[in-house]
Amino acid sequence: MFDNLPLWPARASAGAGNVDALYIFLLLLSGFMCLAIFTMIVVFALRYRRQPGRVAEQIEGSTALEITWSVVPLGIFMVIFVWGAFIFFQERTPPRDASEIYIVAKQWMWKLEHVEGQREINELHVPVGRDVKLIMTSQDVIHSFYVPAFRIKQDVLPGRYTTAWFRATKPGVYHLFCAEYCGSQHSGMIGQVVVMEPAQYEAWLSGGSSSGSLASNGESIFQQLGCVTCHRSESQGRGPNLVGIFGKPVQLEDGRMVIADENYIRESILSPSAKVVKGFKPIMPVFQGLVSEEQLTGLVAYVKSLSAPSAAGSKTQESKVQ
Amino acid sequence: MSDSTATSGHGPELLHHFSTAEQQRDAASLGMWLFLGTEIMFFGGMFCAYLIYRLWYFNEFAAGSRSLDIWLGTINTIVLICSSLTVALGVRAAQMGKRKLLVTLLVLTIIFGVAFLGIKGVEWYAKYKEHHIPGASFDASDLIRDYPQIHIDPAHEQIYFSLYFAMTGLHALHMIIGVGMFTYLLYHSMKGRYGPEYYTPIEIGGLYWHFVDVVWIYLFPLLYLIDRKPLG
Amino acid sequence: MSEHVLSTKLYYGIWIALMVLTVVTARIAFIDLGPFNTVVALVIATCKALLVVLFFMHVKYASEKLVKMVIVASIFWLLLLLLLSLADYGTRYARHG
Amino acid sequence: MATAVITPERENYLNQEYGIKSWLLTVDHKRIALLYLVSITFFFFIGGFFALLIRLELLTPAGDLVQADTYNKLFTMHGQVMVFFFLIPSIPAVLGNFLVPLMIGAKDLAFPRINLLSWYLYITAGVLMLHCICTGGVDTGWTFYTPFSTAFSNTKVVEAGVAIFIAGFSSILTGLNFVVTIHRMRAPGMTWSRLPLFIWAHYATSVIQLLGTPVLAITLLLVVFERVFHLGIFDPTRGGDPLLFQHLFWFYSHPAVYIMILPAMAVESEVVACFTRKRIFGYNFVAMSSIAIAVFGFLVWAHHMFVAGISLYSALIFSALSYLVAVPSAIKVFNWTATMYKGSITFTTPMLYAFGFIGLFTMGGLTGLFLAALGIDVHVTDTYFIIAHFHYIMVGGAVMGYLGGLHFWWPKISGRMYPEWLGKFAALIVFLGFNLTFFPQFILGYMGMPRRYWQYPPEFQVLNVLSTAGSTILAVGYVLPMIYFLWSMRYGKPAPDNPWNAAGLEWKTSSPPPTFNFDQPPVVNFEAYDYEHIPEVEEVPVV
Repeated sequence: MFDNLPLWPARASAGAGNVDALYIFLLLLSGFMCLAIFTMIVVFALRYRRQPGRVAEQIEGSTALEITWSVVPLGIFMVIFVWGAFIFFQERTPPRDASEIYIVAKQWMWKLEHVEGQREINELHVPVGRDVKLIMTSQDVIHSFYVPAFRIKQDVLPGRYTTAWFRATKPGVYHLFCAEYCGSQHSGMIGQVVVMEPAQYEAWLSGGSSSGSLASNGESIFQQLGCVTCHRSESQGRGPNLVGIFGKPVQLEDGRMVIADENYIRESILSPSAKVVKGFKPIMPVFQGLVSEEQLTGLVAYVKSLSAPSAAGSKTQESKVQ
Repeated sequence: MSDSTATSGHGPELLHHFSTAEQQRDAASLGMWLFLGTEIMFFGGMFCAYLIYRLWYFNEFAAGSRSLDIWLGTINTIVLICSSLTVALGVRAAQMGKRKLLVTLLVLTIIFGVAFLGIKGVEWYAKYKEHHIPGASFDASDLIRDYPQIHIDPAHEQIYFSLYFAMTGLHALHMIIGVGMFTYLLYHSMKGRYGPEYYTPIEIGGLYWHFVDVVWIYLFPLLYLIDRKPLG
Repeated sequence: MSEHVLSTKLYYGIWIALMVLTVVTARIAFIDLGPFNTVVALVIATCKALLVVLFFMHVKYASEKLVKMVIVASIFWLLLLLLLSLADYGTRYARHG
Repeated sequence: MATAVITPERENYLNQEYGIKSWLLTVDHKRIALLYLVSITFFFFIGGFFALLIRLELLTPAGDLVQADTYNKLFTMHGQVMVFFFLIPSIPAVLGNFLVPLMIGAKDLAFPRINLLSWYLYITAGVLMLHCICTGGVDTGWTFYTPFSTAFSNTKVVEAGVAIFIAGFSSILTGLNFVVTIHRMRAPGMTWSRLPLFIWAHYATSVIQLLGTPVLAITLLLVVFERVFHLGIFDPTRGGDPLLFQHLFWFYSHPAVYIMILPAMAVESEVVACFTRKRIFGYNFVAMSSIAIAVFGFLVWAHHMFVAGISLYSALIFSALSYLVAVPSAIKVFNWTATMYKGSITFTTPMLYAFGFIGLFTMGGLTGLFLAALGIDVHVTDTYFIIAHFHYIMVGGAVMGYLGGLHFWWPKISGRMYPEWLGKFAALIVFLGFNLTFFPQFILGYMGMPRRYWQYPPEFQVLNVLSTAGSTILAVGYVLPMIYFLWSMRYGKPAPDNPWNAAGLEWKTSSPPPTFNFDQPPVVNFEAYDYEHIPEVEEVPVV
């Protein structure tokens, strides 16, 4: 009902309402505090203005008052903290089955890739009601993916993946901003998020020029770079078997355990010796500088697809290798 | 000070705005201590970077540490400890008014300081010859060859050496300032300016010197002794 | 502050202790103590630093607490920097696990 | 005091010596304060000029006044000049320098020559910064975020970094001087519990300067080295972590906000006490809250990095700690308000600034609660909301405090009165102009307009126009005091020793004070804010 008031942007994601609720609570709280303090100041200033024959009354202070106005605000602050942390936790925990979109930011554009293979620039099409997880990296400086209507923002860093997620709730076209200063055309690094009804979205998806799914693209890169010669699906390969490893703990040569997430796969491609899997030798060549961010995205998507039991990618892999 | 007005009770070294010599000395000493506190945080920023990257890139840090000359490092530690001793004895000599002894000890301190810098220079030169100076000519292939048991990423090795040069370089800069400071103190000691009545400059100069020594006491294990145990 | 004039004997004692500790720490580094190599090296370094600060820098004999406060505050602030940074680095990738 | 009669010929720190040399080689803390006053005023107007250009550019959604690169340089240099060359030295180096020795009954700061050195360092840094500005400037944002600053920007990053590095040492030396002076130079009888709250706040400020600034210095040094030698410490393509830079940078740059605001709080306590004719309510709590701010201020830095890619858990820790630092700030506001209760309030110019300070600081502080709340911060960080928030603190708080303090002690500094009606008028203009400039930015921010945008979607225009309009009013409000202060130096009414009938040692010496501050070394046998024992004069002070 407040959508036409220019006090906040459109509320188009599942999380936006939560953020606004806390915001409104804080507005009311702050409004009340301001009102209370300003009223007191005005009343004191008028009531106790200098008048002939009246002298100021010296008051030393009051420990009880001091403790009150320290502890009570602290209590309120802790409520705000817990509330804010709760929202943050939701914002930072993508649902397990969220569909994924890979984003590569560069000076000064957004390149987005759907798992189905659609590529977009400065434009993101998503259907209403679907959980969407963004897996983002930058190929130069720090950027920040910001959609005010979704109340989400996440810095996009070079050299690693950061994630964000949302579930759009209202069809429309919304701003996509780069929120971290990134050079000359920082303010030109904007785009739009188009939220569509599921049926329209399917139409859009089938209409676009797709050159195969992200995972299958990744698979062909996997072949081209010769990864397949060592990473075979039987365990005798010189490199670890990649089927089913995504999201699982991996025992390392030096005894540590890591979870094979996107950042681990990324690091293992670019700088393989950093975390060597137990039982294998650090013989894999370094790919830092040899693969582009887009190729990496494909590779990561491919490795992930090997762990999804129903995904088409893993089947083709098995059939090819065996 | 041109504007020191000699009121009653003011000695020649007492600045006009202090009321007693003791107040002046306490102020100078506190000032130096606060400055050293600042210095801790100044090095602290690099210790923070060191800590993070040592956790991240332990292998490369270990290999880089092995490639340093532990003998020269130990000798330098000993040289600095000796210089700290001569400084401590120097303050004592000033307190007791032994001018000649003070001059001798200051000369010794300066010699130790210069020796430290010389040995450091030798180490740096060796690193230069080995192409271990970060930058375009950086090359870690010799380390990869020498320590086949350790997985080394050249980029991460360069971070170790960046921090090595930043930390030892900053420390050496402090040493150079210290040597300059002590040369100044030596000059005034020879002119007999310091004695039991007035030795504050020697004292706070000494505090600075000891501090630089303490920094090295930490830099030595952090840079040289990361991982020296026999390679399996 | 340091009106106290210490005996040369004490200074030489401290000096010998520092030399011994230096040699010990350099030797011990070659013995495999597992993760304790670093701990031992830092403990020895801290002992040495304490000797220098307490005796060479006369902190043990300083009449007032102020200097001690300055030292403690500086180290406390250094630890703030290190530990709160570690709060991030120590947990950055852990939540997937 | 020797005499209450004003004789213009009386020897004081201003007329004791004449000539450029007597100023450039002075070790008198009061003269150095004036050197600082002149130099920071210069940089204030440079920074202000950049600000006006920024606001003019944002009048229209299209980027039509300056080029994108020029705009990026404008906001970068606005930030760097204002933060490092105006706000951080403003109150400490001018009012603090002038007043700390006077308030504790000392003849000078503990290290007068280091004080002068610190001004020369400041000037060296300033000249370098000016050179950097004139030869092309820098476009990294005042935050120098890597890897943009180290590997991508092709502007004068090294020069700006070195300038700020040097300015940092100036700041460290000032802080060091204050701490030693407050510990060692107090007049007999001036116990810690008798110190004016101005001194307490400056003590806390100095602690931050001493322990925070070196970390910024080393960080900028590493950035410079990285840029020159391509080290890789902050460069992700070489294994470095750009977030490490942010950690180190904010370790200083968050507490730096308290370097700016604590001294303004210091001024606030003096002014409120004087013009309510009362001892500050809860002296101990106000004093301790300064120390608490200095300590807690170091525990919260990563709240600038909630969306930067730090771990979830550390975000929780830093968010919770951020609320901790809000408590001592709240304590101060409540205590100043309580001080007014049953006071005897006069509405002089400094008091108007004090009212403005409390109001704007309260709003700045309360919006800080929004930003510390993780869920909201994600949405509003890096938008105009944060711009509005920190301008409410730094301009609404620190600059209002600075101007209020300048008016309050101007009679002491210059020996002349400023025209009171003009002062009130300017205070009003500043207050109105400020709110018109920055209040719309809160709304802009929540609507989602990112900061550092050269062009923006048209729906944000209305609020931007309001903001630009406000900034021109604000500019008038800032130019006015400069004019009438200059005017008053020659034509102002000679000031009596204690024009406000105020408590405090600085009012017990002549206006302007003699070179060694007091004709007789003062002995303190009264409490701070001893208004009970200062009889009220019949007429309302100079209106």
